[in-house]
Amino acid sequence: MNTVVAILILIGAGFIFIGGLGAYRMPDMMLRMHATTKAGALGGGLVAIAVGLYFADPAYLVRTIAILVFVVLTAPVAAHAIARAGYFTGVPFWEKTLKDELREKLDTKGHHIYSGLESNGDVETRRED
Amino acid sequence: MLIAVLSGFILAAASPWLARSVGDRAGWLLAALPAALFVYFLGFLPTVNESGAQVIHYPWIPDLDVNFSFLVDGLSLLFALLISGIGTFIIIYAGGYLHGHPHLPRFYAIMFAFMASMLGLVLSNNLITLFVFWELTSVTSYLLMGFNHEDKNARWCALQGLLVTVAGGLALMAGLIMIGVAAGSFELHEILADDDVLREHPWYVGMLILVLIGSFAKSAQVPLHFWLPNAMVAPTPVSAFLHSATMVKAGVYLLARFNPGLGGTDAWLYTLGIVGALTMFTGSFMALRSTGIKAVLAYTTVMALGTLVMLIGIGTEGAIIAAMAFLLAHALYKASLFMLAGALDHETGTKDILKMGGLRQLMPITFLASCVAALSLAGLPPLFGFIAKELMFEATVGAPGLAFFTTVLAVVSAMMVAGMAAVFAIRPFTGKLKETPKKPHEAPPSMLAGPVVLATLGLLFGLMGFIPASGIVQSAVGAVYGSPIEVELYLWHGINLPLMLSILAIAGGVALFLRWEQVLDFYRERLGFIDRFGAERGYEKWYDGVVWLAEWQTRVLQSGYLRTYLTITVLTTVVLTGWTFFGHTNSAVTLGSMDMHFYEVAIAGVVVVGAIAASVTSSRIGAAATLGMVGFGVAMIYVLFSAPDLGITQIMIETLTVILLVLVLFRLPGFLNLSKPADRVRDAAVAFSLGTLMTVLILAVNGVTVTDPISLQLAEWSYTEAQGRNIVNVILVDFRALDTLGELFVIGLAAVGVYAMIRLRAEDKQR
Amino acid sequence: MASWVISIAFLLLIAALVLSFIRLVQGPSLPDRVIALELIALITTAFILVYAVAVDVPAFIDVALVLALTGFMAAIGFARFLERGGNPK
Amino acid sequence: MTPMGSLILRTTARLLLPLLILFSVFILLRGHDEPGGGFIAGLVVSVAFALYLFAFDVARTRELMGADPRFLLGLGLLIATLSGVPQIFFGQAFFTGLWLPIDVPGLGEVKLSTPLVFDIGVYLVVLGAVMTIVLALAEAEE
Repeated sequence: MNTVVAILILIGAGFIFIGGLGAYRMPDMMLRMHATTKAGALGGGLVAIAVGLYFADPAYLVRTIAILVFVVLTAPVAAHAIARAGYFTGVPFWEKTLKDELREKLDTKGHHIYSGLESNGDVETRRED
Repeated sequence: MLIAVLSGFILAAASPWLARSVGDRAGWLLAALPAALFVYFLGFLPTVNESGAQVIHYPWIPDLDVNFSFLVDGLSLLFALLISGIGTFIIIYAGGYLHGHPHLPRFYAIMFAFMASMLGLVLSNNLITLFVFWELTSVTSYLLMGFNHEDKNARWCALQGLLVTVAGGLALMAGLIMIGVAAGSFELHEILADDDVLREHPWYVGMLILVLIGSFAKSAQVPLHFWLPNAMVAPTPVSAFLHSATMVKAGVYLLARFNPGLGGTDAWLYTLGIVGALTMFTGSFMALRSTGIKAVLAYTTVMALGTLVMLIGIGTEGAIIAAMAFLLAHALYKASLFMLAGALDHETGTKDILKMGGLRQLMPITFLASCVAALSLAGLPPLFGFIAKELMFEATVGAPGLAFFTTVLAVVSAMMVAGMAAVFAIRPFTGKLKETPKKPHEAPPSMLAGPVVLATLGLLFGLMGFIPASGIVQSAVGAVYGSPIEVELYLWHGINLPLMLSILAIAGGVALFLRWEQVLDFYRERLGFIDRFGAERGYEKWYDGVVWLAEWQTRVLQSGYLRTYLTITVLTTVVLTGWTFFGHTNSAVTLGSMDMHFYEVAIAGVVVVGAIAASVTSSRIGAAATLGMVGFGVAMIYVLFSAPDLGITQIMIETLTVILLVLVLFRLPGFLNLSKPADRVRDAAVAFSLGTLMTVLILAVNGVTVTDPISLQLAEWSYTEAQGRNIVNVILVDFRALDTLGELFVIGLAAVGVYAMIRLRAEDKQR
Repeated sequence: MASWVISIAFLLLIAALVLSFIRLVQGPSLPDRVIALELIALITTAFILVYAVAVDVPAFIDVALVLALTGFMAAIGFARFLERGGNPK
Repeated sequence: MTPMGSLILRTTARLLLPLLILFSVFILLRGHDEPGGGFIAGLVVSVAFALYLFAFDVARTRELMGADPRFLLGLGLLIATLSGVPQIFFGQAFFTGLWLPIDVPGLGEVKLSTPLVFDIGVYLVVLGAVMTIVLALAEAEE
């Protein structure tokens, strides 16, 4: 049992480290976010599971699972919120960025994003910017 | 006895309602209390005359050695009788004088409060209770002086009177405490029992000076005398009662009371003698040049107080007898003179003697009473005033060391006062009737009762000296002198030096009266400069100085910039704690061997670097984010020291700080003007000093273990008594619930405060 | 529990902490700083969990749980700040 | 209508809020024995409502909270103070802990106690205070 816990902790810590490395080395905001959110959330979750297994007591296991759930739930939402805010306030992108599909679909004033599939009624209001 | 003293306060509370319901006759009805008290104190007379002092004891705050114990001996009884007796007539008089005044009920309330505190002062045996009543008299006197508070001058004089007497009171308190500690007890009868304990004590000079300052301020002695004439802004009943018969005599009472304990030394003799004599001279000198009837009486009161202080200073048997006789005589004629002056002012509408004339036919009784009282003031036989003056001259002639100085001043003052007495008694009533603002007619009976009775008493005591002698003066003199003395008071002492001096004084008086106008002109031309250097100018300079200091201090400390407040607070802490710590404790600061894991060092390092980054960064919101990181670091440190509760609290506070910052910073601009390098260096230095101080303190505290930490017991009790294993919460909620309740109210207050400020800002933005 | 595992885990976490701290201080724009702050919150949670294992005290799991729950609020707050037109400088 | 958070944020908030409130009550009730207590629970629930405020707007948050935060503040203070009063009738000093063990069918023996009541007072005060400030600031922003 302990070996599994040890392995999980090491992998988890490794992922968090990679997350940190990504945050440091990635050129612009969006790319950094990939690293920190995905690697971080995974790393945190693994460590949580490891600790849950280490303390065999079900009460603690429930809490560690709760930690896993919350980490995995909140990290992306936080990243989403800050990415959206960054994008709208015009944070510069990496000069080698090729595609930015969001730009055409975006109504910058109202902060509304349209998938382009809405009926014509909605589309007109968007076009006037 | 306790009820007797405190009854004044009880009636004070009831009197507004009583006065309103009874209406006009209130004066006569309310006077019943002081009359009853007078009879009650008379009851003590026989016992006091035989068995001397009596102590009545009621515990108040036993473990602070403060209790309502009362010392009833000749001296306190003399004062108590004066207060209650004259008080009766004053209340009746006030009924007439302030008839129809809207605030009359309130006047009665304060007057009774004053009377009760004065009674308490003269009767109390415990120094602290005596001081409490002393301050109460100052406060009630302030309220009475400023009675017609619309008048700006009344407010200024009332404040002046309060500041002087209360400043004196402060010195007195220090003195009383020193006496209490030196004598080992705060009970007067124990202190005065063995005479020399105070005199030989090393603190003797200190005690003496402080008590003297207190008494001189209250009894208007020379440098501090200016507030008494200004106190005449008060309505006449107040002047008659407080500023002539009772309150201003509190200082004299205190000196008389401490004479056995503190008196007898050269310091006592010369200070009191000289100051008293000078006050006597200044009083009479200023009386001569003033024309307002109340001002004249005020200055003659200053003269009388000076005489009393001088006589107590001389301290010989004769001097003490003279002092007590003079005190009784002065109380009688001065109270009646004031009431008569009030009657004159009430009827004619003016206070200026020069504007009054020929009132003889219109106000016959007033004329008669003022003649008798003025004769006693001037010290002519057969009045009691004459006996007192004769005894005074005997005392000054026999004064050790100061004989010549005091006698000359006494004679000159007596001359001037005799002159003024004549001016007061004759000028307004003789000559042709002058035009006065109000149509004069005889004063109502309530305003005449007091003066007539007191004046006739002065005459009666003069003719039959043995009544006052055997009654009260003998036991009073015994109390002041320390041992019983035989006292006879009679008019004719035979042809001797004091008689000659009296005749000389009276002759001088008559001369001054006849050429009074020229004297006034002489004062105006030559002696105008006095006003520029009088003691009052000193008071005004001191007063302006205090106001200037307050403004300067506010300008410096309350500059309106948060960073100034912060710098001042930090620097004061650093200086005070640093000085005490490095100056006194010599505990070496040891960096004990701490087994530290690498990760603890790493986290501490990151937190420190984070803090520096937060303070250096130029973007406000960047600083907020860095602070967030520092917060998480600290949370980790809490966990490392196995404090889960603190860890959670720190995390929650961290999150909330960010939320609040985000909401607040929304409207704050980026750092507009980064401070100049010089300021940054100064701020860094201030911050660095506080940082080092705290670190050193914590390390030092770590090293020292005075008692084993309380946490051990709390841990043990936590489960047994509070049935909880989480000690932190048990402490917060059970052991120290009251503190937490306090903190809750603080949190609540802060929240309401923020809400109010934001609400205000929102409203005035809409306007 | 082998102590070398714990030490390595701590080492990795501290390294990640230092790296994200550099990003936090350096981060040109506010979102970069916020991302770093998010990662630091995660690192703290992991750190506390590993420490709980290291000293064998399960009570610290609650601290990690609270941190996991509320750690992301900072990001939400800053996002709202930016969207409402707050001044990033 | 003031701009609200993104759809994702709103759904997360709706999902997380009940969990957080449950968690805060859980921390409050077990405060006596394990890490927790009125103060921390109050903070947790305040953060939960702050999240809801950031996701939606002030009007909805006030609606969700039911009572005005200042009322909660006052109520909390009242409860905290009153929790010390019953002792007086038992002749004990103010704020001495009174314990009333009752057994609840589901949970077995539950110890009701005045410190717990005091803790609830603390919980409401913290919640009331923080939310008064946060809502006041948020309202001033619009």
